[in-house]
Amino acid sequence: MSETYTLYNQTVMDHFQNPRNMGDIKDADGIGEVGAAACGDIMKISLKIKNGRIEDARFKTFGCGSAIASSSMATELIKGRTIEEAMSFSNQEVVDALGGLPPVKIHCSVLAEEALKAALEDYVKKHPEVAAKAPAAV
Amino acid sequence: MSETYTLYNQTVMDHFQNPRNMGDIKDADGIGEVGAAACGDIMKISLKIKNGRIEDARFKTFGCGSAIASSSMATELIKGRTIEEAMSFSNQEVVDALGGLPPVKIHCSVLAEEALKAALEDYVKKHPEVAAKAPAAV
Amino acid sequence: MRHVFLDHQSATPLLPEVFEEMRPFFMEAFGNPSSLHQHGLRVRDALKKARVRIAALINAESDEEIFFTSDGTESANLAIKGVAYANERRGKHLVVSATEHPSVMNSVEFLEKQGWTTTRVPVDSQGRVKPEHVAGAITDKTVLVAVHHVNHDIGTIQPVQEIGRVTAEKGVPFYVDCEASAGWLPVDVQAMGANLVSFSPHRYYGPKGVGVLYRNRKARIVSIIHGGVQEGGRRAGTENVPAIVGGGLASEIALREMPSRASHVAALQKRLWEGLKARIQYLKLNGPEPGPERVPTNLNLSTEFIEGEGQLLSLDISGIAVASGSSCVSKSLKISHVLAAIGLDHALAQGNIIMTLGKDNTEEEIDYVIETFSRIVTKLRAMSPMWEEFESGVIDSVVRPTGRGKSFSDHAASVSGKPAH
Amino acid sequence: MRHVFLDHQSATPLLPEVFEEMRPFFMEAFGNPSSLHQHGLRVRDALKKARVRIAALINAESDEEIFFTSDGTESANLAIKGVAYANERRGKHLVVSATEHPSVMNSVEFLEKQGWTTTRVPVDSQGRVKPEHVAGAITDKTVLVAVHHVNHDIGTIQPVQEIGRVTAEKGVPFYVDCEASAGWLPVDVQAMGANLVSFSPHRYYGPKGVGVLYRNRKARIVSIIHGGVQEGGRRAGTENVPAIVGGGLASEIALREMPSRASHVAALQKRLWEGLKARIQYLKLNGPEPGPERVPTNLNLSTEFIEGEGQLLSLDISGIAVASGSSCVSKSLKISHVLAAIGLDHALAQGNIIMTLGKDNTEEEIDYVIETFSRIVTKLRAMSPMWEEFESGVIDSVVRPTGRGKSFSDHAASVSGKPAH
Ligand SMILES: Cc1ncc(COP(=O)(O)O)c(C=O)c1O
Ligand SMILES: Cc1ncc(COP(=O)(O)O)c(C=O)c1O
Repeated sequence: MSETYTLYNQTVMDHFQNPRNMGDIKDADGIGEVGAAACGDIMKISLKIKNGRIEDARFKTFGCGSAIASSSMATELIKGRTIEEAMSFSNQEVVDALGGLPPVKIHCSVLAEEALKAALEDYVKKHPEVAAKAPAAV
Repeated sequence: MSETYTLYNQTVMDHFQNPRNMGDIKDADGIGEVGAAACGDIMKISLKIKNGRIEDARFKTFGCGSAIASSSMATELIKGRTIEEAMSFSNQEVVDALGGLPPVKIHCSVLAEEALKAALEDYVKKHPEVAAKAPAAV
Repeated sequence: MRHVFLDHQSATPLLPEVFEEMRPFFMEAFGNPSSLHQHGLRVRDALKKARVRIAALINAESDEEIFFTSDGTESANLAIKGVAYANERRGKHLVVSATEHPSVMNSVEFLEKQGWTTTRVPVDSQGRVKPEHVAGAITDKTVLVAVHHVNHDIGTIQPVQEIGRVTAEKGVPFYVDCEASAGWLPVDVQAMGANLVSFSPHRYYGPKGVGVLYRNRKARIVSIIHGGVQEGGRRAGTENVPAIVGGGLASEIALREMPSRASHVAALQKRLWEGLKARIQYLKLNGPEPGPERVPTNLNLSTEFIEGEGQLLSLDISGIAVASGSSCVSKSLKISHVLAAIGLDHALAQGNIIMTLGKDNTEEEIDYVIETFSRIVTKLRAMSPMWEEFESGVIDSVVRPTGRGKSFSDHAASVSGKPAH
Repeated sequence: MRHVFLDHQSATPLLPEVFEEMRPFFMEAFGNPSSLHQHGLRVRDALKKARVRIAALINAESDEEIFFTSDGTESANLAIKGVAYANERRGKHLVVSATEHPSVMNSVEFLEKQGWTTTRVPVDSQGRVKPEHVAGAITDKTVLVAVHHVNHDIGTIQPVQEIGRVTAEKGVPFYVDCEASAGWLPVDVQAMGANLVSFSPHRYYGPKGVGVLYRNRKARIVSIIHGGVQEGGRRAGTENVPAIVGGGLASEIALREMPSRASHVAALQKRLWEGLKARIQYLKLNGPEPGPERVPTNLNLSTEFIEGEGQLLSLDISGIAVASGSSCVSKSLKISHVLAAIGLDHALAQGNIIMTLGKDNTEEEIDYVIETFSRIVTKLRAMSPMWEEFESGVIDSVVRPTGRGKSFSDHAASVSGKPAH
């Protein structure tokens, strides 16, 4: 076979094969671990936050190719954002940045959003002063 | 295509293509015309009978290939037989002489037997003296 | 010996270019479209392409409306039973024309055993369904109307567009069996107002082993072959990839070549019918005259006073392949229900011969058929007691009555002791 | 790049000699077997030959017991529904094993909607059905027992001969789905005591587009695809002649080559399993150990702490084609019901990978797979939060429990808020 056929598009395949930000952050400021009841995937995102801004984000994922790509992309997208900006992060950004996901795999991007939100929540819980500033998102 | 494929065996095909005894007998001594309710075939057999023996037999058939072949074969078989012999003629003789018929076409041979019997009946009706000799078959 | 194939309703040879298109999918791209690896994904792409091509043939809005089955029969079963089962709670009444193909008729009979009721809309002597009769048959329990586009036996083109307007107005899904028209006549599912359409590429130089069901969102269907989630859950089972691929290309070619194929066969149809009519007396054309109401591929004839199988066999011996709707050629010993539905006299139904034309038939072939067939008719009539009885005035002709003698049917009933069926 | 095809359960490439056998039936002998002329009769002969060859593969008494359908799924549907509908008046109870293929399971579910009841006989942790459980499930309303020969997912060989004795004693028809065994293991319908058997030649280097149903006189069936009277009235629709012809030859070759094919794949199966086991920790073989209770083509593995689709994708990128029963690869997002039926921990079901061998796989390929797969597992585990949590003692291993930490499932349920399914 000369051509290559892939289940996901090139961007997704690239993020699956060469995931960005894979790993853990030592002394993370916020850690979120969530699971998808639908399929059993588990995603963990850890954040380094400085001056209200996400300095670093890392992920670990137990899940399918699109789950790994979604967490890789989500961590890429989120780095550098303020907490407030991150609070309104939506899975659609991941889908768009990945150039689309198969319909049955959209929930993987939702999981990435949830993991991120959980990590933020964790941070906010440890930093009540932030919660006071942005109560709506939590 | 090099080989020839036929619906019926060679004998049946031969009798269909080159029917023996096709036609009518002028001044026939007995004529039988019968129809198959099952499929609508019609068969007519006319006999020339001399000294209690079938001297000539002819057929005309409105029906499928196996009906035509059956009547051709039946007239062949019956020629030279005595009335008594002919009275016990059975369709199985036709089937055997034709080297077999497809199951769904056995009724064609039955029709040939019936046409022959009807012709004999016709003859006997006109010759009550024969009936007296062989009452069982009619 | 000359070989003339005049049974294109039963089979068409695969186009060489379609064969070439299929070839890699046997040994090289042999994957299963359900597989998530290279081998599966490659053939998945090929199925998609076939779907798009087939959607184009029938002017479907989207290739997602195309479902693959194993043949036209299965597609018809899926259309009928799939809709019936999906709408069981809404109602259990079906409307079908009286001359549908057995795949429709017998699906409906099966459902009747399970509690559905069916109205069979009669046809006129040309085999046409009247839209107003369809309208009259629809009740508030009707979940499907089925009327074929072209009749497989007698070539009648149905007023499907008008019927589509009726069903749209009544809000009842409309299923059109296009097996005898697709690839030969334009089939526009949108113009027809059809919600379901079935056909099979083997009727237009595509491969056997694949059927198509078009279904749009206005008709709910459930699966009838259960298992995996192939074909969007509408048809389980490993897809016949080479046949689907071939069906796609055959459809594309059929669409492109339709005008030339159609005019070619129409000219031959005219030549054949006029030649036979001129040479053979007591010959009847069943269904409409060649023209706008008849598919250009089909001639359905009744040769009076002789039976169909003998004609078919004799033609075959002369290298000419045809079909017949006579009871002798059917496995059930019954005449075609289509001939019964148009009220064809039993005598004529028995003498039935069906000639269906294809793109490769030639004028020379047609002339050979005319010549050969008239010779055969003469020979068979000489063997037939009916011809003799007609000539001697015992029975009369149905095709061209003389006013002398009784009817063939009466005569047949008297010699067989029972009326023929 | 190297290409290693280890998904023979989903597809096999057509044998070149089978392709050659099929070839004339596309363009030259393109007739319809229902036709009464040369073109039809020629292919009728070819179908007969295929039937005889297929009867030989499974030791059927007569080729008249062989019916052609479009695939293994349709054959399974016909076996189940055909028997159920034919015996409706006698009883409406079915007995099936819990690990039947979806084509059986979903046919049964469909019948349940129509008023049938079913007993699903459980399997043990190796996927084996106990004959006494089958015996216990049969009631006087039971019209069919269905137990497959070999499981499609985990390769378990069922004690069909013993079950056949049970059903014979009870006088209940016995249906054996042999799709995962035919062509690879001896299938002897008489020794099995099977009244119905289904399979498809595309599993052993035959073409797609044909399925087989064996049925002997002790099991009454009715048709489920209605229409013409093809296949002795048991399956309507134009026969897929080239595929049937190809299926016939593929069956003849499979029978002849079975001993060599089986011993070849058995050796590779052993090499692969032992190689993987030696290189990869926390790897579980699902189903019986390679040997007399497992089909020699199949290895079903669970790689703990990582999910199946990622393994499958990574293998594909390295040119290795495999399957997975993980929920992520299924269109329904559910793990294989077979893995659920053997009580496999959800954590392990998620990490499922299925490798199925074929006659053309080589030792070198197997060694490449072992090497590549262990590299991939290491990479994916490095990405997995579960591996990390196992290493840090938060959760425990199912494959080789340490006694430290909670179970993966508990952990998964706590992070997802719901138990996984
Ligand atoms: C009008 C019509 N419908 C359905 C069918 C059945 O299709 P298939 O032969 O592909 O099963 C036919 C077959 O000739 C047909 O003519
Ligand atoms: C055990 C079993 N039964 C039935 C089937 C369905 O057969 P097919 O794919 O030919 O439709 C399969 C398919 O793999 C199978 O493995």
